Amino acid sequence: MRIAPFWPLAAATFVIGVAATFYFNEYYFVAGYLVLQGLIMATAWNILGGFTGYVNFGSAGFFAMGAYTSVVLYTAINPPLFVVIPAAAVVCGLLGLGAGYLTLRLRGVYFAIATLAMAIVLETLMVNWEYVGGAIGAFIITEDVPFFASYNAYLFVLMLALAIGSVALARYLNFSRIGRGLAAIRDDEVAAECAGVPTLRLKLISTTVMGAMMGVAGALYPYFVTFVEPVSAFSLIVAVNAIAMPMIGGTSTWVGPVIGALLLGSVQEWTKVNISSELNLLIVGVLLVGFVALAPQGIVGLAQKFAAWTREQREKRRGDDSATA
Amino acid sequence: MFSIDLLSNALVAGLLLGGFYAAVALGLSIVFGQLDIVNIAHPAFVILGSYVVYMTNTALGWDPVLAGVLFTPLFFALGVAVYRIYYAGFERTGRESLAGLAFFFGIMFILEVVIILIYGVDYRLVEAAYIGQTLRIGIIDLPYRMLVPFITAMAMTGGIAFYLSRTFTGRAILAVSQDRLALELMGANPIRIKSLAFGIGLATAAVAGALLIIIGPVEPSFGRLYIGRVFAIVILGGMGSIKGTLLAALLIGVSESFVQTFVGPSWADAVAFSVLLLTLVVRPQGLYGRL
Amino acid sequence: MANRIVVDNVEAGYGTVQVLHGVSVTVEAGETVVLLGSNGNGKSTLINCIMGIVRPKAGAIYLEADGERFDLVGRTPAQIVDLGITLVPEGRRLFPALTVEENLMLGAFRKEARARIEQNLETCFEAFPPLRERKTQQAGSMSGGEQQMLAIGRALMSEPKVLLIDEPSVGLAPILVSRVIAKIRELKERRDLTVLMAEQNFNQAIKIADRGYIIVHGEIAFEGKSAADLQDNDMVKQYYLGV
Amino acid sequence: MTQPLLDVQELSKHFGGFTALDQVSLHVGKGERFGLIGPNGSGKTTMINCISGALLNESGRVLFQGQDVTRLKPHQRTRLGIARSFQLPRPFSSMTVLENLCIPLEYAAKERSRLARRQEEAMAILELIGLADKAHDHSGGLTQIDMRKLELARAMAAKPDLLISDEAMAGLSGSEVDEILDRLFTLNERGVGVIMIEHVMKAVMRFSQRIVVLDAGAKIAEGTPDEIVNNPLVEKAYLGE
Repeated sequence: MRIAPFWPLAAATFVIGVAATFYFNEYYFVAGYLVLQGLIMATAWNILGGFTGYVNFGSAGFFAMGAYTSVVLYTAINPPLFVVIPAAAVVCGLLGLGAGYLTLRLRGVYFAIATLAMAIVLETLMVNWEYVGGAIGAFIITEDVPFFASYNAYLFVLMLALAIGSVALARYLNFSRIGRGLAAIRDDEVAAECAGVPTLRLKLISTTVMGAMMGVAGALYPYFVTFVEPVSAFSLIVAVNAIAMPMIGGTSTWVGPVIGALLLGSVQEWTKVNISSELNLLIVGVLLVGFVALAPQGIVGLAQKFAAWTREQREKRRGDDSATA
Repeated sequence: MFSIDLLSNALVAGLLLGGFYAAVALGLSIVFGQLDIVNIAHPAFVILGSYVVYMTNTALGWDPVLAGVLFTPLFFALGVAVYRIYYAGFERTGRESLAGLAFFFGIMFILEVVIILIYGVDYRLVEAAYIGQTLRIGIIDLPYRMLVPFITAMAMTGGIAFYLSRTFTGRAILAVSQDRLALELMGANPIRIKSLAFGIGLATAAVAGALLIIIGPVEPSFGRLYIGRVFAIVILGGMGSIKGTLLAALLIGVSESFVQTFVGPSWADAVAFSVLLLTLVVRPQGLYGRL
Repeated sequence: MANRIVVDNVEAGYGTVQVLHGVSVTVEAGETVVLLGSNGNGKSTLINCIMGIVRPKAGAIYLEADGERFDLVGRTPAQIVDLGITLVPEGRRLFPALTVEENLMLGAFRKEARARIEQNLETCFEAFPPLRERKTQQAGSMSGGEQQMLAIGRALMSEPKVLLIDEPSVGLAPILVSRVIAKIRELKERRDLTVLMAEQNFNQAIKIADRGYIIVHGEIAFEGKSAADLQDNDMVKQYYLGV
Repeated sequence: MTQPLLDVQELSKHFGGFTALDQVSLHVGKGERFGLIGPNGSGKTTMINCISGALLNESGRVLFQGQDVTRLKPHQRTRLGIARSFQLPRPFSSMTVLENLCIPLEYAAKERSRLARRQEEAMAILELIGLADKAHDHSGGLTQIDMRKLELARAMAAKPDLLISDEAMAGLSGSEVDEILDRLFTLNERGVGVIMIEHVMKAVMRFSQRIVVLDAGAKIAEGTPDEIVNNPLVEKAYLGE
């Protein structure tokens, strides 16, 4: 599904986003930041889950390792963010590459469970690593940046740029030679291999890109919360959202996770403030279960069905008209 | 610090813990090991068991073990219902892998949040005369809060093993995932057998939940740590072999106890997950591999 | 007791592939009838139709027992087993991780069979002594011949009146094939069974056949009124090798 | 002597204690129509899995156009020119028929091409196979005969020199068998060597120039269809002793 000119739309979104930081109060870009974080995670998850057909339950692990890469760098040399972000991408990309090799031996549920196990093992490592604060956690002190209204506004704009970049990459993958190969793997790995698709290499690309993207989403997290400890960095809600958003939006194209993330993310931020943060979690769970059971193609699928239905109705009506005429 | 005293106590504590782990993994051993249903929400159902036991313990003063046993019919019915939904929504339409996983992932999450909405995130505990007391045999300490769960777990595991190998329905449960059609050719209805098995799987969660809250205070997100343990145990135990499950549970219990004693408590949680990862990569058929 | 199976003009297939194009077969009480023909011609599909595994698109299948007529189309395999029809499936389909004894006990799942379970187990071990020796061994770890015996034994545990056997020779060495075939005749006589057997091994199958049909391409190409009738037919080779 | 297209030398494969193939050799010439037959469980499927790379054999070698491909992965063999169809159709079910063909056209090709060019080529193959009118249908919803055709078409889209057709006719009606057979003859006329694995004897006998018979993992006969039909060993393998 191609939505009208992507790049102009992306540029406009970015400009509006930047402008908005000067007119709205702090709360909106804190909420906005979290929605965008979810969007990157969902987009990343979908590259493996939706395009390639491998379920990753360990998204929180990749996210947290991105965050901890920042913590390590901050503690060691406190480099600027444009160094931190690529570093997190590299670390988590390598982690993703490792997970990719798991696909050699593990399919389906076993792969999913292995990724979950991987996340918990990483969490324990961080809990026991004094350098990054262990179980207690580590503080990050941020400095004001020029031009932006506040540090959070700055992070919001950065996140917006990263989100647009991630979506653009997912969109590219979706429609490229690689994306077509991944779709073949998702449909039937054996048949894909026999059609000349180098399945292992493509799966490795898929897991690496997924890992790197999640690492990027996590890289700014320490600067956003200014305090990182394992329990919140490896939070299950990160993993659940990364799955729920694509499932709700629709997993077969790059658009689904974007729609799912914007929708679910906004609903979550709204309920968090207006009702309670527990209820917001309940909503995620209920929507996830509801969508996988009743609308497996997600919102995108529902929209396509609806479009097909209206087209049919219109044709039927036209048929009736010509019959009466 | 490496004394006989410490060593033997770590071993005994590990065995007691492992016995309890067997009770937690038992239901999953049936549901995942025998039926191939990836009920990742099983530990969440165990936590649900803990909270219903907590409720009757504080409100009515029921003994936790007794309460756990009394709740098994309710959990059984819940299990049958969950399986029917799963069957209608996923298994019958052949979407069990990706969508089915997400389904149970969502259920796990819902259970956790519902408990938080009702009871909050604080730790809860139960009261019984034996909790807090310790049986001492020589240099070995046997705290009742570990001993009672261990004995109950062994009784339950033995009972389930007996049921599976000695009754017609039990054997049918063992057979259903090996060859569904062949079972149908024996005159059994596979869907009925699977509903029963799933129900039994969840019924064990009520008892396991009671044992969990006897051992120590419980909070709603406790279940997550058990995901790795139960899957490690079931897979290491060879997918559905009760003997294998028990052995793997004891092994994990002892390993965790040793790591806790000699390395540090903060590393203990990773033991099961590391074992799981290793098993998956190196020997996916587990200790007692199914053919 | 008279048990007669009638397959009347059945059309069936999988998805959009039609495998059987109007097949009619009867098996009279106490007969051994064989379905012959090389693989992929529809023998198994026909057996699966009788057993309720495949639902025919057209035609009727029924069991006549003691003057009563039971329609088999639309019944589940479990219900058909309850009528006293049991299948020894192609490829044996044992429960590989269960022991020999557990496999046999599962054969007696049907309510009517549970009462005489000890007796039937004993008969089974008598007929197949190796099974007694390997009672506690995992079924999947046995040799092909032993597995085939177990599959037949398991089917007999349900006390069938009609026994359907699908390709008992597949994957067996020639010497074992003749042993299994001979065993089927022996059991048939001892238990007073009605047998319908699908088998690609022509020369072995006709050793025990009272009558037989050759199925080619989903149609009955030849109906032999007796074993001799089948044996002396010059067309057999043509049907098999497609010359 | 010219070098054969495919040269399988003393191939062996075991599964646990079971010998699926025991030192089997065979060769297929350029543009030859070759039949591989045998009773159930004789090792035919193992053989083609070893040729196409889905399984790795323990001993023996597979040479393709003189090159040793024994250790190559399936996709590498496909790129060299060995394509196969599957007995149970395995379409890329989220894609249209045309898109199914575009996968090998893109991935098995020796050089990159534009999408429009690939679609043209895919259409040409679909015309040949007789699926052109279904090009934009979803492959998951095809009828069985069309799925079989799609299997062949997708294998053709890899532009092979050797096509392995794995029971493309099982369960099809007489006229449908003739239809598929016609397509295979047409492909063969364009210089593609074909290995046909088939239970439908009439089809193999009509199609093949040369036939190899496997029984219990060993080669028991080799020759023209006439020779095979009159070979007592073959008769024994099929009719029993």
